[in-house]
Amino acid sequence: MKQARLDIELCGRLADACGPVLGLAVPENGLPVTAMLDDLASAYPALGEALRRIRIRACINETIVANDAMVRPGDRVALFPPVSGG
Amino acid sequence: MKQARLDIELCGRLADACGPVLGLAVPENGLPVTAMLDDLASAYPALGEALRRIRIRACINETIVANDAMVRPGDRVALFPPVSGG
Amino acid sequence: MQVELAQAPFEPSLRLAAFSAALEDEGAVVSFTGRARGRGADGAAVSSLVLECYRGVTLQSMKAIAADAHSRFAITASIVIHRAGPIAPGEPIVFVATAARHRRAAFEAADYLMDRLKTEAVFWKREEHDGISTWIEPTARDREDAQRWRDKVNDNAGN
Amino acid sequence: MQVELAQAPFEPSLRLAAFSAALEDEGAVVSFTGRARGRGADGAAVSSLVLECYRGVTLQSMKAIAADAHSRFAITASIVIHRAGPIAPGEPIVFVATAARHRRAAFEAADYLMDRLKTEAVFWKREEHDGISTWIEPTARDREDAQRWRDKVNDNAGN
Repeated sequence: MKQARLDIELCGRLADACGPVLGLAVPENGLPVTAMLDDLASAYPALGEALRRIRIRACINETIVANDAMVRPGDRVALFPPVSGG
Repeated sequence: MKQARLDIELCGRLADACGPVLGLAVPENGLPVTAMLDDLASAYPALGEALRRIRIRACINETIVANDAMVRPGDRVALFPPVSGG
Repeated sequence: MQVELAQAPFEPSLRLAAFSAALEDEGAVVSFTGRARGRGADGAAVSSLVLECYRGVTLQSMKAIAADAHSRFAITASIVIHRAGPIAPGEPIVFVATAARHRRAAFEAADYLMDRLKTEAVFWKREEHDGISTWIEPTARDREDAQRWRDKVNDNAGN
Repeated sequence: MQVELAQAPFEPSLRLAAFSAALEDEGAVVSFTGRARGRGADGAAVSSLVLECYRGVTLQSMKAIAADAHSRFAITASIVIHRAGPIAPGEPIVFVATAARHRRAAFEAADYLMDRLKTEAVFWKREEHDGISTWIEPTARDREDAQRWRDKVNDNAGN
């Protein structure tokens, strides 16, 4: 299956391991958030530990989504650790 | 017994009946607040009704006092109806 | 702890600026401004609110309330300014500010100061409208609000 | 209802002045200012507080909290201003003001806004001291404070 590159922004402490933006190869017709998190953990093992330890919310195109939502190439994707509040 | 004149300030709605300052003849060696209130009610019947109807606190020389406190000529005396707060 | 009886209009925002500028490492500042309303509880226009006070006794009553707030809450600074005399609609009647390391103490102390000032400060208040003067007493709500703090003392004593 | 994300320092007293000037017959104005502290909870010096935000999502989270305050309390106006980016000790982090006919609603709405902003607004916060950066999470106290409003809903539902 054809693949496309997706840039994923990492917010807060998630950026500590591998920096604030990571590239990931994803299927051209997209994948669910849970699969994207698994792929990201495999591609960046140092980040993988944080992803397992911390409760993550995914944000697609400025909307926080459920973990079964689909991520598609071209989406603006970010991962949020728990917010700290203002 | 020798008498002296005492000016009594009436605060808030107590001034409605007879004005904000009333003169009263008092014994030279003073009298308790309760006796002063009775004498005032007799001297100014229009005020007397308010004095009976409203809970009054006496203030002598800028201190709120109990009703058995003594009032003496030369004291700065005021009568307070219940405060309305700020 | 700063307590003032003001005979003329004052500007709450300038007082907040001065209060905040004098703080050290406090993380929280709460302010309350009470303003004279142009309409009474019955909807009738109010042309003026008049607050009578009595010599040093009124200021003393305000200082006692402020001192109680400092002994009861973990605040590090406070200011209470209260107008006396005739007050036009829209003008500030009272301004309270509190500062604390954490916000809970600052909120509670400001709330407490207002509840007690509204029921216990030595003022006699009247509204003037259509040439008629009406004496105002604390509302049932004001008394209930002030009662909350006494209930809390009792709660604590009971535990 | 005015909600702003500020990238540069702002002056709370000027914002209070503007907010108050735009009011009509409200009797009560409450303000809260949260300031960056120069010492952390452990007493260590903090050289800077950094608040990360994320695009439109942070402002949206603030607006949702403000809208909830308006639907829950009898307030007629509110303003919420929140800094993002690096904040020096003593600088304001957040400013909230509420106006209402009566003071209880103004106090409760400001208190509620702060409790929810401190736990739910989309920020990630770190303190920098001695070249070390430490991520900050809401404290147990912040979570308890925010929980109070949920408990109240449950109380009401139970009666």
